[in-house]
Amino acid sequence: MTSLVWLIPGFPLIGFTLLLIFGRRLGEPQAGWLATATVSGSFLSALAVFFGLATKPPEERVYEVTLFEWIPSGELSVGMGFLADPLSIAMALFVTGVGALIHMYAIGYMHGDPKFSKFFLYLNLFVFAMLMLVLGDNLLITFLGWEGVGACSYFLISFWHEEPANATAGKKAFVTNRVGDWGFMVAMFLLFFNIGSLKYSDIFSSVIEADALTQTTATGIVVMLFIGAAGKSAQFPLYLWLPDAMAGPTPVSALIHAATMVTSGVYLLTRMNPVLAEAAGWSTDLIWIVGLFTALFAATAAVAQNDIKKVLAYSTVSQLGFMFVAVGSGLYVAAIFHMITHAFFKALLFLGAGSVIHGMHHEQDMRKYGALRKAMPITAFTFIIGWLAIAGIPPFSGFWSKDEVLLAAWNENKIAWVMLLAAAVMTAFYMSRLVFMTFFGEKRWGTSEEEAHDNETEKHEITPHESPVVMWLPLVLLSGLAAIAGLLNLPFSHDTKHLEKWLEPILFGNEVHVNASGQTKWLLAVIAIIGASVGVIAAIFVYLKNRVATSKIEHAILEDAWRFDSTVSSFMDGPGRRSFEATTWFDQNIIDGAVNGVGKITQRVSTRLRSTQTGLIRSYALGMVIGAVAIIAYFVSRMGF
Amino acid sequence: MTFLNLLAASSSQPTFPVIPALVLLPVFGAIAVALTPNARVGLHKMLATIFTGVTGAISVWLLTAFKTNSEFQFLSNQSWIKSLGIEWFAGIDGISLFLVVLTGLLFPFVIVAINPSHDHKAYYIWIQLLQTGCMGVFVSLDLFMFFVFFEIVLIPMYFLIGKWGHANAKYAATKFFLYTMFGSALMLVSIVSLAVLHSQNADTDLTFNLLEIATNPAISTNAARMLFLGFVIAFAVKVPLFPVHTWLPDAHTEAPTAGSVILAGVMLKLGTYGFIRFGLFLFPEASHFFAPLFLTLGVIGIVYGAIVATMQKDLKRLVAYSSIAHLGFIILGTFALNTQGIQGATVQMINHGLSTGALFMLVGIIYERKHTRQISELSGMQKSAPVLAGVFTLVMLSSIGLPGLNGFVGEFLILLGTFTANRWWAVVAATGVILAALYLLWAYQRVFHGPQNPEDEPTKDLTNWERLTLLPLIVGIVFLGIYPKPMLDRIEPAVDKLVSHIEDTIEDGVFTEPVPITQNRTSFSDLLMQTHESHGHNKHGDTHHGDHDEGHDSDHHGNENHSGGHE
Amino acid sequence: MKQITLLASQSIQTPSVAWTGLLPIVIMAAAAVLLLTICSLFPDRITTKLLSIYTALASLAALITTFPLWGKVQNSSEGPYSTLAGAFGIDGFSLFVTMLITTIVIIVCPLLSTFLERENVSGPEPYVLLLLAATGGMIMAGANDFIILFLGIEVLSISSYILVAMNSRRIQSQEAGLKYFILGAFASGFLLYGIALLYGATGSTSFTAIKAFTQQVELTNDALLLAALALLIVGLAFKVAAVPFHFWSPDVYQGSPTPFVAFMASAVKVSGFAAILRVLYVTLGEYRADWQPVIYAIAIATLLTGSLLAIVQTDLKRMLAYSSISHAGYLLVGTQAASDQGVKAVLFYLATYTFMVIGSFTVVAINAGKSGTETSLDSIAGLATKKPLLAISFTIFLLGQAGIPLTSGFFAKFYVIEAAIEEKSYMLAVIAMIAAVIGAFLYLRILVKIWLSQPTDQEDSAKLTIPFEIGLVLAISVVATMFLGIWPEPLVEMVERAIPVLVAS
Amino acid sequence: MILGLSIGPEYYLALSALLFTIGAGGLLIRRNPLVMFMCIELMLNAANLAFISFGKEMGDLGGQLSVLFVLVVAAAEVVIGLAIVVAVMRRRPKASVDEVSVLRG
Repeated sequence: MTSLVWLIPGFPLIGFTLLLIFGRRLGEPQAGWLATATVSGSFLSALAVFFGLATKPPEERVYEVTLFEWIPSGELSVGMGFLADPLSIAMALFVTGVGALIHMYAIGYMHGDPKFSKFFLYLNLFVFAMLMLVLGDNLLITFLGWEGVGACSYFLISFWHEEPANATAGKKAFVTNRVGDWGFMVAMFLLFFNIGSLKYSDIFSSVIEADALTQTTATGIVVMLFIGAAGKSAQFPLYLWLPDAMAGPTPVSALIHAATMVTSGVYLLTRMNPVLAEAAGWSTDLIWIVGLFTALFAATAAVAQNDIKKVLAYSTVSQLGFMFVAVGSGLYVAAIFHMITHAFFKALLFLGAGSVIHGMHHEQDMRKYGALRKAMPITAFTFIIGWLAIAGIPPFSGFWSKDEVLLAAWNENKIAWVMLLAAAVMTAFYMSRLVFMTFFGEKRWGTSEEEAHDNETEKHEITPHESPVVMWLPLVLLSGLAAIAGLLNLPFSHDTKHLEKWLEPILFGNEVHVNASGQTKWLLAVIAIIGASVGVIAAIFVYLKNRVATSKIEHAILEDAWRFDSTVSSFMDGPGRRSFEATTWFDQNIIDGAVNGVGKITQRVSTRLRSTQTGLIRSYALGMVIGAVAIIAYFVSRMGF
Repeated sequence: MTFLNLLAASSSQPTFPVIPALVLLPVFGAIAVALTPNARVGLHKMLATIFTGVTGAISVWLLTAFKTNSEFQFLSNQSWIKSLGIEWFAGIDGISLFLVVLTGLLFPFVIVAINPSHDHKAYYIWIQLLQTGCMGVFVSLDLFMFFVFFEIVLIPMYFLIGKWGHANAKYAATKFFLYTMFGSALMLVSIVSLAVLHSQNADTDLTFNLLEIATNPAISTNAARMLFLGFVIAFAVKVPLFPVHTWLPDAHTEAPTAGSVILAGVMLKLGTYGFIRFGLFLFPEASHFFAPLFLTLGVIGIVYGAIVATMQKDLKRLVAYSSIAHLGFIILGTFALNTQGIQGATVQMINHGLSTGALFMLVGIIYERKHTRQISELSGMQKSAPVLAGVFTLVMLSSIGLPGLNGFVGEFLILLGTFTANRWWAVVAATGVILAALYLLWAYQRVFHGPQNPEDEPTKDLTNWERLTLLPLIVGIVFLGIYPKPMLDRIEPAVDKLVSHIEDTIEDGVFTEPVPITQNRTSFSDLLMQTHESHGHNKHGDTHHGDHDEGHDSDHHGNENHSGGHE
Repeated sequence: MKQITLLASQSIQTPSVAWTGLLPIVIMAAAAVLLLTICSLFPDRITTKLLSIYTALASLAALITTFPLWGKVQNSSEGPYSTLAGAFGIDGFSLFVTMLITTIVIIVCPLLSTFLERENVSGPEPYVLLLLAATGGMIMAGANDFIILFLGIEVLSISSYILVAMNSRRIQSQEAGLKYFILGAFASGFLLYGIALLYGATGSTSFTAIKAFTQQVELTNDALLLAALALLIVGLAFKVAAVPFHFWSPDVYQGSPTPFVAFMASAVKVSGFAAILRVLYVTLGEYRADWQPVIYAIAIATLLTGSLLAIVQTDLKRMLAYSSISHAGYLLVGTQAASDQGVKAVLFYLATYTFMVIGSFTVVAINAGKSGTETSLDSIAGLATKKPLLAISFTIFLLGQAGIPLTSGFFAKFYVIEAAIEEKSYMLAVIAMIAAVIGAFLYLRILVKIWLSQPTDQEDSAKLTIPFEIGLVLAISVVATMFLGIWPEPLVEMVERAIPVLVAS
Repeated sequence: MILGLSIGPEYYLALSALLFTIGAGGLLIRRNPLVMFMCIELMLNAANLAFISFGKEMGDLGGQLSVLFVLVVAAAEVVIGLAIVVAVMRRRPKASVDEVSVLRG
């Protein structure tokens, strides 16, 4: 059954091809259903492969298949090969699962869009690329997927490209990702230079059994990989593209910018854990420190956003920060655990937000929401589950995974733990804020003052409505998952840690075990719960009871994410642009100028010389005489007397 | 290995003279066109298509007839000027094979796809003569013969640009002609000096035979270095390499679409091919000696070309500068002087031909529709011309070097090879990947995205004919991206031979090769051995390049503590 | 006193004359004289066409007579020989030059007839002078004695003075004549004084004797000889218009009737270099160490001046004049090599350049229209649209002169460079090639006018008619240029047999 | 003879050199074409003088023979030269070669 692995990316590819050829003719909604079907197909095959692996004893849970040799050159030989092992299949499962749901959702969301079929074309292509990323058996295939998802996210962010802002956002995303890709490439070069292969199995075997990497090299590789991961997974300072990426249609934000693509950085680092183990301590520390900072930074920004999707975007950045903390401190399982739960509840939240936006006729400003729970009950219900999950309220999934991550921070450094806890509290706070502003409180739409003197039709248009079944069904399913996903890895005993056991083979014993007693763990968990509830309660006071003026919290500088983005972009438009223009000027005037200068000089010399041709016989004769005298003079100098 | 048993080792000759056919068919085509009356435009095109098409067919047939080994094949040898030892000596090996195929296919493609604006007869004559010139360069194994073809291509190109070009064509054409002629002027002196010195030192009689001269070098190191420079200046101008590149933007901008496609597709490769075939093959020591210089220039070309491209206002000029960046990659790979580098460079030549050729086609199509190349005057074309936009996107991504498309294969191999030779250049060069995305996406956004300006009528999408003509390029772009193996396999032996030829001539083996690792290893015993020597390699490499391997032991120690902390 | 009686007592014995060897010269000279007499007897019977045919046939006859001689000279059993008491040598070199000059006369004749008609210059004189000039050139080629050489030069020069000034109606023609005459005479003054000093230094005017003297005697005081050498170089350099003795050529080329220019640019250069090679390389070869640097310097000056001045000209004839100066530079590069390879290269270059330059001037002459005065660069604008074939042939000549491969001009340059490099003068080779690039700009300027510009005057295009014989001339030149460019082997083999040698009587 | 001072060949040579220089110099200085032409004749005769004195010195007739040739050539040049000069100068009132400079540059 494991031999079906190539089917997993195969299905979406087929879907893509079909849509490429017949997409226009299929039209709406068949195109969407086709796409959903293909992704579901790959989900099923992923399940098949999963069971295929599960039936084997843990140490044999590796299946490699190479379809054909892709790039052979000298010692380098890269195959178009797939690797099915616990990690990759786990990724594949939730990518295809969540993917399928989001595809389905999109059928409703994209209803009536002129480029309906093209949307699903891109979506399928994305899923294909994402699956190449996770299933590739060597770094180059992963890179293929890596760049592929980047390209797809570019297409999808700038899907409504008539709006210049969307086009710019897409470009920004691609270019920023490329900065990370640079690190990825250099890391590959280092690996090939020292190991002579890019195949995971080769790398691991030579790193582990033969200690093929010096610590220096390993460190270099890790840093470079981290740059790559930071680019893709929106870590500081390369997170810049993600908030803007919300310009894309909401299903895209859910699939690409919450559930799947942005987590691939975490996947990559987890996958390369043997190399991380070889690297010098400071490099892994760098990872968790950056993660920690990002978590805090993004959380603060999320507090002050008014665009519902912006809030979720910053929260995604922040949650990714959590995952990097786990990876950096060697708790890979925690990272993957949080990645999966996050995939569920964040996808849920985005889709919920999408449903709201859909219901509110593409109004994204939360200040114009309020008391929507009556208007769209299902959305509200599912959304609340997602909220509790991310806020870290037990027994919802978010609590369990976040607890693991906090444990990781604790294990590294107590202050880190405190800061991360703070981030968690803020998470609870801003998510509660979102929920209250959207679903509770008094309604701020339709009959608000500024719209009072609008005509009736206006009002009726603004009336929110529940979304169609294709949209709420995924919400329901996802909410279920978000609620129970904690079962994957319950901390109570070793038997309940299914995920940890499952992932054991691919961690090569690099998983760090927290050296803390049971009591401490309990204590920490309790503190975490308290923190979460504090966040929620604070939000209640501010946004339901209105005890505190919101302006105290929502500073402009927070809304502008500490002005970092604007600073960078002003630098790019200012000095950056000017330096480029200077170079161009240099090219036109100095380099090309030199070329034309040679020509001009030649002309000038010629005209100068030309004046010797006076037309006067006697001056000609003089010239001859001078020549003759010169020659004679030369000979005189050689004469031997 | 002397030249004679090289000949003996070469593969069995096919029944008919392949190479003379390849080189001369277009000439006959030109003559045929010349003999037809001026009015019969259709007839001209038909004749040109037939003759170049047959050439293309033969070149494709070469792919099958070519035996995957390192020898020169299809050799054709004929004395030309006895007393000076000049001969018609031509052959094809893995390095030149695909360039020959590219030349064979691109010309009929251009002839079919693009019609000249006026003077059809002359156009078809010149373009066929141009094909002869390019073809001749790629097959020449005699220095004199090579120079003849290398120089003769100037004339047709000069007229193609000058006669069918845009407003400022005369200036551009003249600049192109003089600039490149200046380069080749020095090369002629070097060629003659090389032959003369070789005959004097090896006291044989005068010969211009490439294999003969290359396989028993008889020239002092310093002389070789001087001559090398004489050669490569010509190539550098032709490539063009920073800082002698400024003729290219002018030529590209002013040339007609067909001219640009051929210029980018084939003619720029004359230089890069010259670097590999003559620069490296004739002067291994010198090319190693000057490698740092050219690596630097290559890197500068990559970054600089990209930066300048970003700021261009003219779409065609932008593409021209992007080719400067791409060609920088080719130079980089060439002077990495190892298998991956040179193989990557060879692949990149083909890929650049496809991608940039296609880009110029598309720019031409846009110009046809909008009558402007100014980016500022174009906007929101994707709405009314989605297919055009889609094709443009694909080609653009291949030019950016997206994995799965052809552009990536070459670029990756080049960077990999360069990294093996000297890591820092590769690290810097890789930033070109970022910049490439920047300038192309920005241009794309300005041209295709955004709102359509209401006053001008919606852009006509690609006609079926245009789609048909673009199809081969697209197929090539995708196929070579997904399955480049057949090409790489055919190229590799020749490259390996060249590399070993270089390494043999360099006494101190300063090359740091990566450890050879067999695919899907089984036992760890051989792994241990290999990784030990890899350690040796690694140390050697690091100490040689003098980078961060100092205090390696203490670090290791610290590492143990660190990992101990977790247990 | 004593000597005189001694003289009286002797009976004068004349040296033996091998008439067969002199046949070409005799034919040309006799033809000239005969023509003069015929025309003075029947002044009004003879049309210019007849005259040109006569002249062509005469030189054809001379050409034919050289073939058996060539075979004889190349034949190992007989080989080159000298006559007139060793004053005149018949070897491959002299015969090669003779063939070249007679060929030139043959292809120049049609031009003459056409353009003399156009410029209303009637009478047999031009043809007579043409024949005599050719004779002079042939004498120069074979001269083995400085007095003979001097006579040859003067015969050539004096006839060409008149040819240049022939078109007495046009003021440019007169001016050209005057300049050419005064400067030419001035130059021959230098030459003659050089000969005199050389006679003083070596005691003879015979090449063989001088060569023998320089080989045997190790002069303690070579002042006289070197002074002589210097003056000889001046005198000969003037004939080939080498810088700084070139000033006359642009003015003369522009001023004089185009057919004569074609003749001068080819035949006069050929014979000039024939003389230079025989004197410097063969006779004074012992002193190459002294004269090589001088020629080296002159070559550089000539190359650069020629090409640099050419690119700023606006008159076609003047352009070609300067370009022919820079071509003289290439020939000097070959000369400077002072090796058999060099001589071969020079001869090859001369042979190929002849056709290109005659062809070019023919085109210019046709383009000049009825008036014959339209030689400005603009006058040729849009020639491609007016007369495509003419444009194509002109293009071929220009590309040939630019040294583009597959034209004879390229191989000529290649050959010269090769010779220079064999003698390790790399710098000179590089400069020569750079000059070629500068020169290329000139030819491109013309090509742009021909192909990429619109005709300035439409009505003039109708007047451009190409008579059959002119077409023939062009065809011959084109074929020669292309054929020798693609397949130079035959000519190469020929020049290899044309190394000059000195044979004592 | 009577005074017993003998004039050696070097004096003749010096004289001829002097003549040659005068000739060359004169050509550069004078404007009148006829005079310039005379200067040229002067140069030729300087050469003749050198020939004769050398011939005398070496007791060789070659020198004197050469002179004969030179004389003939000179005569021919006179004929042509005068013709051209007259033809050119007929139109120009003040006979100066400096006026003859249409062709230049």
